[in-house]
Amino acid sequence: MMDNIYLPKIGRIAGIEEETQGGRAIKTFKVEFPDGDGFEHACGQCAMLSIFGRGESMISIASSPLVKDYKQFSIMRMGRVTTAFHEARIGDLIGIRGPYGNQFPLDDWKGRDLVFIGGGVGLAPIWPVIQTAVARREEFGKITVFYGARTSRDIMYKADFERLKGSADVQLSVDAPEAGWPAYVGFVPANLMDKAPSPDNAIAVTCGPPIMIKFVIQNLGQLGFADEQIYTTIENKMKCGVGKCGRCNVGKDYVCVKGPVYSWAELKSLPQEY
Amino acid sequence: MEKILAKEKLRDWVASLQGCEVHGPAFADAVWNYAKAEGDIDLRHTNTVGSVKAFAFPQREVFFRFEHKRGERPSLVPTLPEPRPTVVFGVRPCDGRGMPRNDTVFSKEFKDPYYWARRDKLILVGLACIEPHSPNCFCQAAGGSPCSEEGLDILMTDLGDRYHVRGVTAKGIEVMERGRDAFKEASGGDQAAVAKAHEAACKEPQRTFGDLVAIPDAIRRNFEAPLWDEMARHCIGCGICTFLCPTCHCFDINDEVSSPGKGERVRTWDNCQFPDFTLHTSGHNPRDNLGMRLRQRVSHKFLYFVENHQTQQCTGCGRCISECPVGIDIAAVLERVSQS
Amino acid sequence: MSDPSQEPQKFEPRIVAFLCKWCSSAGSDLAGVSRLQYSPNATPITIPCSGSVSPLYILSAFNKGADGVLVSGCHPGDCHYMEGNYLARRKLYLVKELLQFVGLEPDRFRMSWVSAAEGAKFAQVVDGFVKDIRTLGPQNRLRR
Amino acid sequence: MTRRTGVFVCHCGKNIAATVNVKKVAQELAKDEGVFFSEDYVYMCSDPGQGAVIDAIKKNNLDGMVISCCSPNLHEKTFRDASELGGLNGFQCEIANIREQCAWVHKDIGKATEKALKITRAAIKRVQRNQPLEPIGVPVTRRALVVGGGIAGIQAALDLTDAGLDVILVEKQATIGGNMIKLSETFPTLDCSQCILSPKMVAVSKNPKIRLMTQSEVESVSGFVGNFRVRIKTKAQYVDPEQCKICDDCTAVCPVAVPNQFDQGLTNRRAIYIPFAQAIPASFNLDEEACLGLNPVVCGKCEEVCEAGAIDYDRKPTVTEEDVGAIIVATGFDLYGMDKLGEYGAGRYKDVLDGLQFERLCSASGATGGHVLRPSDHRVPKEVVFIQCSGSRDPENHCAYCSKICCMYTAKHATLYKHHVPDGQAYIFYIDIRSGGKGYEEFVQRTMENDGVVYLRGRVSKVYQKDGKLRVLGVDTLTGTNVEIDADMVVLAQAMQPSKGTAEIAKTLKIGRDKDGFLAEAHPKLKPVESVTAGIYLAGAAQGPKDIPETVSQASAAAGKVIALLSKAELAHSPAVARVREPWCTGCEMCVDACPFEAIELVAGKARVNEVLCEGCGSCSGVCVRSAIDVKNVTQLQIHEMISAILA
Amino acid sequence: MVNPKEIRDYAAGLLEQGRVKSVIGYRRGTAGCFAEPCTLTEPGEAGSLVWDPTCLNNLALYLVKDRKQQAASRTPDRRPIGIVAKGCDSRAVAVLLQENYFKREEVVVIGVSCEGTGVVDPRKLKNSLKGRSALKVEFGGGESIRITTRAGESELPAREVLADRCLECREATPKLHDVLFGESLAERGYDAPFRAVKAAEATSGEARWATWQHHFDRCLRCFACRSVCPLCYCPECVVDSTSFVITPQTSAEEKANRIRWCERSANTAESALYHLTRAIHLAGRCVDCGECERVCPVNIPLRLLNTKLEMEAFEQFDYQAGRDYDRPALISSFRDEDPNSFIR
Ligand SMILES: Cc1cc2nc3c(=O)[nH]c(=O)nc-3n(C[C@H](O)[C@H](O)[C@H](O)COP(=O)(O)OP(=O)(O)OC[C@H]3O[C@@H](n4cnc5c(N)ncnc54)[C@H](O)[C@@H]3O)c2cc1C
Ligand SMILES: Cc1cc2nc3c(=O)[nH]c(=O)nc-3n(C[C@H](O)[C@H](O)[C@H](O)COP(=O)(O)OP(=O)(O)OC[C@H]3O[C@@H](n4cnc5c(N)ncnc54)[C@H](O)[C@@H]3O)c2cc1C
Ligand code: SF4
Ligand code: SF4
Ligand code: SF4
Ligand code: SF4
Ligand code: SF4
Ligand code: SF4
Repeated sequence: MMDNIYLPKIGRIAGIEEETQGGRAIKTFKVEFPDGDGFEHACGQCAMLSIFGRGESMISIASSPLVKDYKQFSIMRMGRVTTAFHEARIGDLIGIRGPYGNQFPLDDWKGRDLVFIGGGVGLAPIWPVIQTAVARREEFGKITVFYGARTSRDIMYKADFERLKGSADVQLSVDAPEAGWPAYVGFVPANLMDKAPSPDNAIAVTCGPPIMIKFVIQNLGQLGFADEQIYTTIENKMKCGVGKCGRCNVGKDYVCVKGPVYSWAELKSLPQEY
Repeated sequence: MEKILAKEKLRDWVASLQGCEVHGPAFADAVWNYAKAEGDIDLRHTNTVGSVKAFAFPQREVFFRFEHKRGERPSLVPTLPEPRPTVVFGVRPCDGRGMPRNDTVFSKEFKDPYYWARRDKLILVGLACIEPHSPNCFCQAAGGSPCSEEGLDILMTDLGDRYHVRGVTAKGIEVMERGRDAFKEASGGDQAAVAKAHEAACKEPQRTFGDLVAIPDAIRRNFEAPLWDEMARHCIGCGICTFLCPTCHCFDINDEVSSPGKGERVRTWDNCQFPDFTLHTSGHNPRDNLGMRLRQRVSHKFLYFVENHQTQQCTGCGRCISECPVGIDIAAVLERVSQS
Repeated sequence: MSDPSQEPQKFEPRIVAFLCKWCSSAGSDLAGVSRLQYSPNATPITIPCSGSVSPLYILSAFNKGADGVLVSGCHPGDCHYMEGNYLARRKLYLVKELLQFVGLEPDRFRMSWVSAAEGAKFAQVVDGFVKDIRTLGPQNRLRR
Repeated sequence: MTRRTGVFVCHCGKNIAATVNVKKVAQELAKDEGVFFSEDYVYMCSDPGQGAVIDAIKKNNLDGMVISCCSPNLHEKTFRDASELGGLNGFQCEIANIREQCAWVHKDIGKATEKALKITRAAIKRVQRNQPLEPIGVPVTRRALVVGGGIAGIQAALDLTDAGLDVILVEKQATIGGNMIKLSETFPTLDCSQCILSPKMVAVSKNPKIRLMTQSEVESVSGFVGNFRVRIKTKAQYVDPEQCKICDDCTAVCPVAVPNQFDQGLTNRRAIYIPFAQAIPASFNLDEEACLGLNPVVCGKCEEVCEAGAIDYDRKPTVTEEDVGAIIVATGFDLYGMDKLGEYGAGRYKDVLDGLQFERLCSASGATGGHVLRPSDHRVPKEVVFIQCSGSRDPENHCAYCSKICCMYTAKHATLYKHHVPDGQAYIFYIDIRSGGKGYEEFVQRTMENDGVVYLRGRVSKVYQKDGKLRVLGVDTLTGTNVEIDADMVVLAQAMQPSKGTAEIAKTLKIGRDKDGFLAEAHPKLKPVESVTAGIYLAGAAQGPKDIPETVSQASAAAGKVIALLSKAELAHSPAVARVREPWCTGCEMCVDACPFEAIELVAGKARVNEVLCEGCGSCSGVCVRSAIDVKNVTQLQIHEMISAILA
Repeated sequence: MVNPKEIRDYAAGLLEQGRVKSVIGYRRGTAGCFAEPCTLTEPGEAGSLVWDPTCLNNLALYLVKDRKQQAASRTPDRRPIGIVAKGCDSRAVAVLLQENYFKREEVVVIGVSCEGTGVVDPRKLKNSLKGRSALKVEFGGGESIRITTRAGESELPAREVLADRCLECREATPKLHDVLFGESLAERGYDAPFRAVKAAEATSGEARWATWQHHFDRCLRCFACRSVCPLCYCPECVVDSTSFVITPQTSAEEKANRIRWCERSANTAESALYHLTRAIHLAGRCVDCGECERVCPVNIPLRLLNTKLEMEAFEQFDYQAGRDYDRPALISSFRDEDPNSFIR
């Protein structure tokens, strides 16, 4: 019999971490597979999460592929399904299907410097790459992580950042001036220009709000990064996740299958419909 | 296999198909559409309003039923259809050509079990178009023909008092076998008559637009041109064009709830002409105007699908032109694009 | 049929009753205080005024499987808000006509005027309504 | 959305628990979405019950509470207060009524339990989407308007000034005093009406805090409790009351005679007149309908003779705008029309009198100088028939209600008649005698026994004239015999009905009326002096038939309410008001037209709700096709979820 | 008979004098013989305007679309627009004015009287031509329509091919207009108003349900009927899930809690809910332009639902959409003598 691509597996919420608060709060969910039918994934891939009766949402798998016994998802409260997740309790059972999408070609980047630039919840899709790169630290050159949030309270993965500092150069920033904030104040693209990482033998990976991505890519260009050296993800509205329902379609690509990871060079050849 | 079926014998053939669901065109409510056939089938139809795609890709498909009480394990009951063999009569060649295109979509990367559960049981009996059915037919311009067998299991041709019936696929031949008593062997004269009829049919004037092969480039060239906005100016975004299209396949998935935690996950047709099709939850909409949506519809059919699958995703049935409430005309759009 | 409520002998009508807070809900309270016995099939939703009943409430209740919908408000001239029930009357007249026009059994939608003093009338309205709906059986026309 | 809801299901002793399986309800609900606490309890409204509410909220960190118990009319406030003590906003507590609407009216435990579940589920759905709300504070104008200058209005006005409030007293007629000033003596003590009322009228005219506006009517009112703005229209004051010396020179020259209403038409007066000697304001008045002089070519005599120069034909009506914080409506009663009582010969025969005419006949200041004489021939009537319930208690033909005071004033009339005509015979037709009231029953007994009045139980079928007498046909239902009396005079004890002015004012002020046209109180028992509109109160016969003591008590009660209301600097207005979802609103104005309180206006193409005017009726949301307007805490979303919960 | 040249000249004049930013009218389409809507911005384009029985669309829809565009635009252009309006189009403009959708001075109504005819029903036309297509459809004068096919020219009695809405039309001459072309005919020899509704009402409730169940079941839920309706201009339709208003202020809460009265599934119950709600929402607003019924690809007789309520509005409440545009809307007003006997 054919695999039923629309039938989710059952996942169990094993942990809930409040990352940020406010109108668009972010929570991180640890999801286990009580039936032992979990799947492997690669950095950058996503899964369709659902709460029965509320609907499905495509969410990036935020944990590293090296972590096998659970998957982690950081979900920003946006609408119907994401709100249902924010109302969920530990132990709740959910639907999960995947993994979907392509991956960051991490193996192709061996020996190169890696620059990660994230903003807001946009850190989630690139977090597994960061985690994996750090876990395989010796395979890569210099690792720099830029991350910016509105205020220090809006910073995700606070504890993990502390640990990360041992293996990577962490450049945090907040948009709004704050008393006692030790690091950069200003937008991420500006921080990037300020620190000016070298493009030589480097790969830049960015994800965040569209407006941030736009300026980050502009600035990377100014810093001398070639289009092929820049990677990002695009997150069009998705329903099926399996290249059929049509709404994530950009040019000839169904992003859920061909994306969400694109090099800037590839993206430039597609229509600007994302 | 080629046979001759006297018109009054159609009934017998249909009667032989016991155990199958038989559908055929019917004129009701002032429109032609497919309906379950009881006894006779009226094959005097112009093209049906709805396309044949709905037999494999119905407008509403329940994926599974769920029931989920807090603290309990959700029960998920998949509802894969188990249809009987379904024979559809009177399928026009344009609709026939639509099916292989849909097959591609529902197979590539991930195979869609719901589509295929129905599709595998579907037998399409085509009827060649001896004359065009609306001033908006353009199957030839779209790379097909009024007598195309592509996608059909059987092709019938009206020879006045009788039909010429050709079995195209094994499935089709089997269906003909079941009604073998109704058929006569086709004579050489019959074959000549069919060839002549087909030749004549192909000469009937139809809508045209520039060179099909040049169109992808023309679209690329005009991607940013203002012509899309101009052509789409009066579009009302109703999506009739895509709902009726034999190859449009976009859909939506929703949980329909009957009581808290209990309900069905349902697939319903959706389409790229609806304003919220691509609307992100944030409010950002990558295709937020009519021009972009028209461009998407046309590009998907004549550029992207060609890039991915080396053929157009339009078969020239002309429904989207005839049924568009405000006269938006894909042939005219293509013509303008080719010429700009 | 798997749903036991659908079997004729066990059929228990499911009725949504929109009661205005000032008259009809108070009237139903009075029925209670007077210990009048009536059918338990109508579940009340108290609303400020019959004028606040959007036609969607009624259509939606039928869509969700109500066998009958009752809207009850103050008598003309008695509306706590002066005019709300007049607005309701016109609007719901149209709803009633429309439902009837598409062929929903006319007895499935009822509107009544019940004042705070009419406990007995309230009981009688509900009983009468339930009785009528019992004869009609389950509502399957507009139901999901 | 609240996510941590608590539920209490009350047994109410056995009241609920006898028919609803409260334990089961509580247990089932514990499994519902968002319910974090669900228990049953024997008496929720008891102190420990309320304590349990507070505890449950605190212990479980609840943000919504549903008490499934009796009618919200009884304990909504109790439990909202308790919830507040637990740290919730009062609006985060909802009541599910499973007693009056369920346990008390059903017998089958299974079905009642099921219904109780549905009712409570719906309440849970509602509370889960309730917003915490704070009352809207509205500053008040410390000034009151009293409409109607009968005893009710007079008493209320005087009481208000005692509390230091300013009062505007608006009276339609040329003088205050209303109907009471026409009475001769008053039951049960038979003290003289004028003697007790005139001093109060003078007190009004002398009181600097009362602005008296006679010949005036309220034309429109806008605003809301604490802040009404009223427009008062005053007829042209052709005679300046300040200058009029009450010398009476003018009446002597006036050629016009019209029936005198003060004497119930028993006498005539001139077009220029003073209603009666003690009228307040003490001034002559010019009746513009009757006066010829407003067309000076025709007449103009009075202006010529007025030495004080008080008369000016060119005066125009004036309109005054005033701000007031509260309004008392005391527009009184009219007698049920004589024209509608043809069966008793009313309107046809001069000697068939209405109740007030008889008062005027008995009054020393009346038409006949205090002698009871037949209007037709000025002879002393020797046999008088009084007919009670003329127009009352007759739902088929007349008013359905009991006018309450007619038994008493008929007894009084008969007594007064006997005082005036000791050898006369009085007959009273009655249905029942209703003489509840201090000293009332004794009064009636005295009338029967001491004054030899003949009480005949039964209805009069017909009165007609025969041989200079009025033949009264009736039945005595006690003896079952037909009765025929040839009377000299017939006096009808007509029903009291709301005065014509009452209908008008109810429209202007947008306050409801009951089925008989009397002003509707907000609650028949608990809010008898409040109208349905906040800040508008009722007093006197306009609210229902009543006698003077009751009128005065209600007037004082209304004044008390106003004093209490206006004693605060700010008023609290219910915050459950309409809210516009602006992006959805297209400014079509349907809600504007539908709102009974004119609470919505368009601002920059969008509906905007004046929260202070909005009463939260939801008429707006009922008509908005776009669902762009909702009443807070009864939103369409909430109703949708409640419907789903009930039908799940 | 209306001379299209006069319309063209007038439209050109409006544009020339700068009185309007554009003129919405009809021009020859490419899809068969039917006219299509067009928006002229240059006087020179006015020559393309046509006026014949294939001018099906209710152009008031495009006033609505423009208004929406301007509202979304950072540089809104609220100069007046000219619109060619038949009786029904003009009634729609009137209701839009009543509902403050735009101001009177923002629209120049070029009224065109349908005189003795109206517009054809493409399905009736196709039928009476036995499935063949017309090349040209013109007014024949009086109450007839001239039709050209490949076989030649013929004249048909208008009654045979006119749209039902035109046969029952009560106001074939635009009442609200700035200029009027054509004669106003008080009487037209077609059907009495509400004929179809009355006929439907004469059947039994069971029969009516059978009919409507059949139709609701067939509905594709393409929402064309709603999209084409000039009075269904709500920013977010409460029953059609294809539009969704999100502003920067819309909270996650609001997005999560949007009421879905009606599921997207095209089945009898959901379609019934959709159509009944729409009918009620158009009570006293529907101007009977018949567009919803015309555009329905599966030919669901939607007009019946709307005209049923229009009939009630007219007979019970003396209210007529598009006529009584100076009164409060039908459902936000009432009279003491409104029907009461249905209430128990
Ligand atoms: C590749 C990819 C990766 C992503 N990764 C992340 C991530 O890591 N973290 C993250 O926070 N976000 C991520 N997103 C974004 C995320 O998918 C969206 O924010 C999310 O889907 C929003 O869903 P929602 O249910 O909250 O929004 P909504 O738009 O409210 O609803 C979702 C669905 O529910 C249906 N629906 C809406 N209203 C109703 C109703 N009233 N009744 C029934 N159904 C209704 C709609 O049809 C809709 O499809 C990612 C997106 C993509 C494409
Ligand atoms: C025949 C008879 C005998 C009675 N005898 C007794 C008795 O013996 N003992 C007893 O206790 N009671 C008796 N009553 C009852 C008594 O008269 C009433 O209780 C009392 O008069 C009620 O007073 P009121 O102020 O409410 O009304 P009213 O006296 O009617 O005063 C109302 C005032 O409001 C004015 N008004 C009306 N409309 C407007 C308007 N729109 N704007 C401004 N002003 C307006 C009127 O002009 C009038 O001055 C008797 C009643 C009748 C009919
Ligand atoms: S059918 Fe026509 S109007 Fe409707 S969406 Fe398609 S092109 Fe637009
Ligand atoms: S009825 Fe609705 S859309 Fe119209 S003005 Fe009021 S809130 Fe706005
Ligand atoms: S709820 Fe609406 S209609 Fe009622 S008073 Fe408030 S604004 Fe007016
Ligand atoms: S146009 Fe027809 S098919 Fe489409 S939604 Fe409307 S009724 Fe249904
Ligand atoms: S159906 Fe109702 S809500 Fe939807 S667009 Fe029409 S009027 Fe608006
Ligand atoms: S409902 Fe139909 S007929 Fe009525 S105005 Fe809208 S489109 Fe026209």
